[in-house]
Amino acid sequence: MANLIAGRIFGLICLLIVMVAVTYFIRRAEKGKVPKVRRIAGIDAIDEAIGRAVEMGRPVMAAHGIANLRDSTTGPQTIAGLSVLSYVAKKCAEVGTRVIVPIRQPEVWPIAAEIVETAYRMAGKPEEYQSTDIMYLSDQQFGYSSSVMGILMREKPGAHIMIGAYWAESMQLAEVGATVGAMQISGTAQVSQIPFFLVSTDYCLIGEEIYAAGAYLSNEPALIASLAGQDVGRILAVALGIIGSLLTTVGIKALIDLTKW
Amino acid sequence: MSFVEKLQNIDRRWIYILAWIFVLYPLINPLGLPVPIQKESTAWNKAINDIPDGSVVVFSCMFSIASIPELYPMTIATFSHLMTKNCKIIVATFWNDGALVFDQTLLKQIDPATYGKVYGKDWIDLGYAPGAETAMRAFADDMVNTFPSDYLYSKPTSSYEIMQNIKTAADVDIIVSFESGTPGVGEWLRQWNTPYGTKLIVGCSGVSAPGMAPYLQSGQLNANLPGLTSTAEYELLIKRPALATAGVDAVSMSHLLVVLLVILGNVGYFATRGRKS
Amino acid sequence: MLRRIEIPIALTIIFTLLQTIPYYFRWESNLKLVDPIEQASSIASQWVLLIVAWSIFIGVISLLQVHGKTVQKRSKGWHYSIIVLVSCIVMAIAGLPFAEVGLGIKNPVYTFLFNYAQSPLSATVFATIAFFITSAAYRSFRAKNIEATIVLVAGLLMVMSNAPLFTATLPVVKTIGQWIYDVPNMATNRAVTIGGALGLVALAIRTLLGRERGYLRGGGD
Amino acid sequence: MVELITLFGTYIAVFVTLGIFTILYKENPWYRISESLFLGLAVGYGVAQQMLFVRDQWAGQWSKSSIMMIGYFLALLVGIMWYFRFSKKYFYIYRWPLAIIVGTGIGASLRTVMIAQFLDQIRAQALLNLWVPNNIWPTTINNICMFVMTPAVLLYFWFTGADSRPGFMKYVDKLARYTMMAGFGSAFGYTVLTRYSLFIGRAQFLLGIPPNLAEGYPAFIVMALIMLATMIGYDLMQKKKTTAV
Repeated sequence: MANLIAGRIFGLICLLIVMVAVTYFIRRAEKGKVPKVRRIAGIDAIDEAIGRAVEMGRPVMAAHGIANLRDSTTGPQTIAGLSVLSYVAKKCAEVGTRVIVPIRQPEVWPIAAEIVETAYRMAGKPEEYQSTDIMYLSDQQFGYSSSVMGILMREKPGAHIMIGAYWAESMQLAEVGATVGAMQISGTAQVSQIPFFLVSTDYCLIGEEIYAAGAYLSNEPALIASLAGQDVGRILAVALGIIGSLLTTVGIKALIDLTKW
Repeated sequence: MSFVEKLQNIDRRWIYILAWIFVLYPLINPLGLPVPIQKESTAWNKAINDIPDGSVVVFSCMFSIASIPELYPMTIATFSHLMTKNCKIIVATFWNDGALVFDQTLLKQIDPATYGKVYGKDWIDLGYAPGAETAMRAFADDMVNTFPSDYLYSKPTSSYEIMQNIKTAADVDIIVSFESGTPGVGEWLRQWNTPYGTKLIVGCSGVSAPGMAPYLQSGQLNANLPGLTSTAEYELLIKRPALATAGVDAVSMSHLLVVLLVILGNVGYFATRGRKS
Repeated sequence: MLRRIEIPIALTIIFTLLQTIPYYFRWESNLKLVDPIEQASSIASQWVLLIVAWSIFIGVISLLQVHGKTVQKRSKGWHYSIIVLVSCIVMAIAGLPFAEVGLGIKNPVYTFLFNYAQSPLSATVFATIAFFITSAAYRSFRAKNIEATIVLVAGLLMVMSNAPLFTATLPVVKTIGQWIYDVPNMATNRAVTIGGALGLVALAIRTLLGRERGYLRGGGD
Repeated sequence: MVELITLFGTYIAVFVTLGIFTILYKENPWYRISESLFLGLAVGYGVAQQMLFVRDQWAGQWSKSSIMMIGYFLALLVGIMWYFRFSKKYFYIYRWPLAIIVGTGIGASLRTVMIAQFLDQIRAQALLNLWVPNNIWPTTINNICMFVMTPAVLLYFWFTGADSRPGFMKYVDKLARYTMMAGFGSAFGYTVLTRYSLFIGRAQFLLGIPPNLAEGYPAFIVMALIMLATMIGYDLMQKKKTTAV
């Protein structure tokens, strides 16, 4: 017979609430009721940046971070970056601008190539797709970053879009991108790197905004629906925190005891 | 181009040269600037001092060789401090460089034998296990089988006296971890602190320090030693001045340079902007 | 049949549940003291480590492919590719765990390369970022609007509070720095931590429902 | 006198250290040599570490019973599946080990994430006492700030239900952004500390400050002169060529 383990029951309840909420919204979205997502400033800037690159006659560089797809905390950032890439590639294919995609993780390469190729096919220009522009560089962090810096200097892109998980190399990439005069749009959920993106790029998507941007641009029901499910958990967290703190202030420990259930 | 405009556009190579000067000069001619003791290092010192006699400590170098310059001084200082305590130490790591960092660099500085510590009885070096969080989970559930042999002599772990009464995370009193990223504090909390309630203290690189704040505030993390400055303070507290103390003047000077440059850039920015409008 | 995407999806779901369920439920059995599911989950997590270890040659193969091709074609910079290949092969062979024939982590070639080449190299690569930060701070840290000013002021105070030069002469800097660390920084990171937990649960649900196929895409089908 | 091998090693270490630093001037052969060496060594090193683990595991626990042995060889078989990704026809097989790893990874995090990252953080938030009479500054004030700021940042990332967003959210968003900006300032400050600490560590090595070897210092001077001379000399030659043309 299965028994619950004391001290973990309330955690299990919270887990079930969020799980049920996410499942509910996914099911609902698949029946056609997709929740609306708030528009984020940086998203509009993507169109602007591509337009600018076209005017200048320069290519667009669209990167999706350096994380793999497997890691439980950074994988979702790569997924968000790839969703943005699919939007960028579609736009670029429509207006006929080259799109360069630098890649660090070998396992992401076929996916990115497929995304860009599909975008060109959908735009009716399959012959304009260049597989050499989807560049696998190096699976070494700084091998990757030094190659990207080199490409930035040689190709001088008009737009440089970096959305995904970045670590120490964020600084190098954003700095070099700024020196070659690209309009830069960045976004990462790695808190330690946000300040650098914030100061040295034109638009920066902060933290979870990248997931919203990814879901918004990809229009994939499951992604958008899980945002709605997460929001249920978010409200749960805010409510528990506020009520608990007020109760603590007046000396009632009931909620704290409940969480230790 | 006017002088203020030039101030905004100094070639980056001049800035690089300034950075070299501001770091090398105080290293060659130590300035002996005062180092005020702050609360982080005090808390760390206390956390180590308060480890009760006979405790079991997991000591973990969770960083790559790239982070040696920043994390190595605090690792040495803490290890030497632990050597003076009456506790059993299990060295293990989940970063693939961690084992060599400990073996090749730390053991050359500190020989546990000089503190009367016997290998296999008072301390043991288990080395590295791949698999990050999964491995840390396995280590918590079954220590001997996750590291079947020790790192220094490649003998079966179960044959050592120290491991006779230490089987799972429940037998460990405190984790002392030095880290510069993932896996690190989050994984220790998820796989050790939450299920087994093992105490955790973490020395980390500066970059990781802001992420420690919520865990410190919630009490999941008992103490945190962030970066080189705090290490220098800690070295002074345990009266064992070493690399961090030698480097702290350079920290001061380089930070001074950053502050000056930011101010300089903004002066130029506001001067030219005022003129344009 | 084997090609079906359902196979890997089913494997993912089984292994996810195997890790999660025993944490919340205990299987009560009169026969054994140890919970069989918990034990299975623990062994599975160790077994998976072996599979992870065997993946290491993927990196080697792609390195050999890329640099081998460069050398073969005598493309630009092929001399450097020779250095890459030779250093990789020497390091890998010297470090193979056959202590019986003198290889492994105690092998002198291996420790030499580790101590005098790999260790300084990776530390230095990270150290160069100090220079990029300095020039970026000078070039782009501008008080353009309120938000940028907050980052700038908080950042400068934090830089000062980390340097004994400032904290010794102006102790108030440390007080403010500590406040920034303890309050706004804590609030930001706590919210991000909670948000991250929710994101992970959502990812797990999508996986369990078979909707998250990102990691299985690519290479056709 | 140090051993010859150590002296030689120190020169190599100084060479690669400076080689990487030369990128600050511009891309050049010294940098490329050091970088290539780095690339190769890192991969080779990974192989050595993982194979050691595989071997230790066998000796340690998997060779103890026949069931365990089967498990070990099963893992080897599954491990071989990784390499089907290089096959055009059977590439899909490599998804199986990937699925096992992903499942175990997600499962291991999902186990405790709700408690370690969600509930424990909320409990800490709920423990904030908003009125500590004998400690107005800093405890009470800080607690009130945290009481307001954490939910504000959490709600800032509330993306769905765009139409039904209440009007006061405008102020919440503003507070959240200001909080985050200050928080990012702290990330900036600590990053500066880290990067300079690393550079200082390398500088201490170059200057031969103990416990680094004292031989590092003369090696530093010699190598630095050689590299600077070659790079600047090369640049001057290039300049002369272009002006001559």
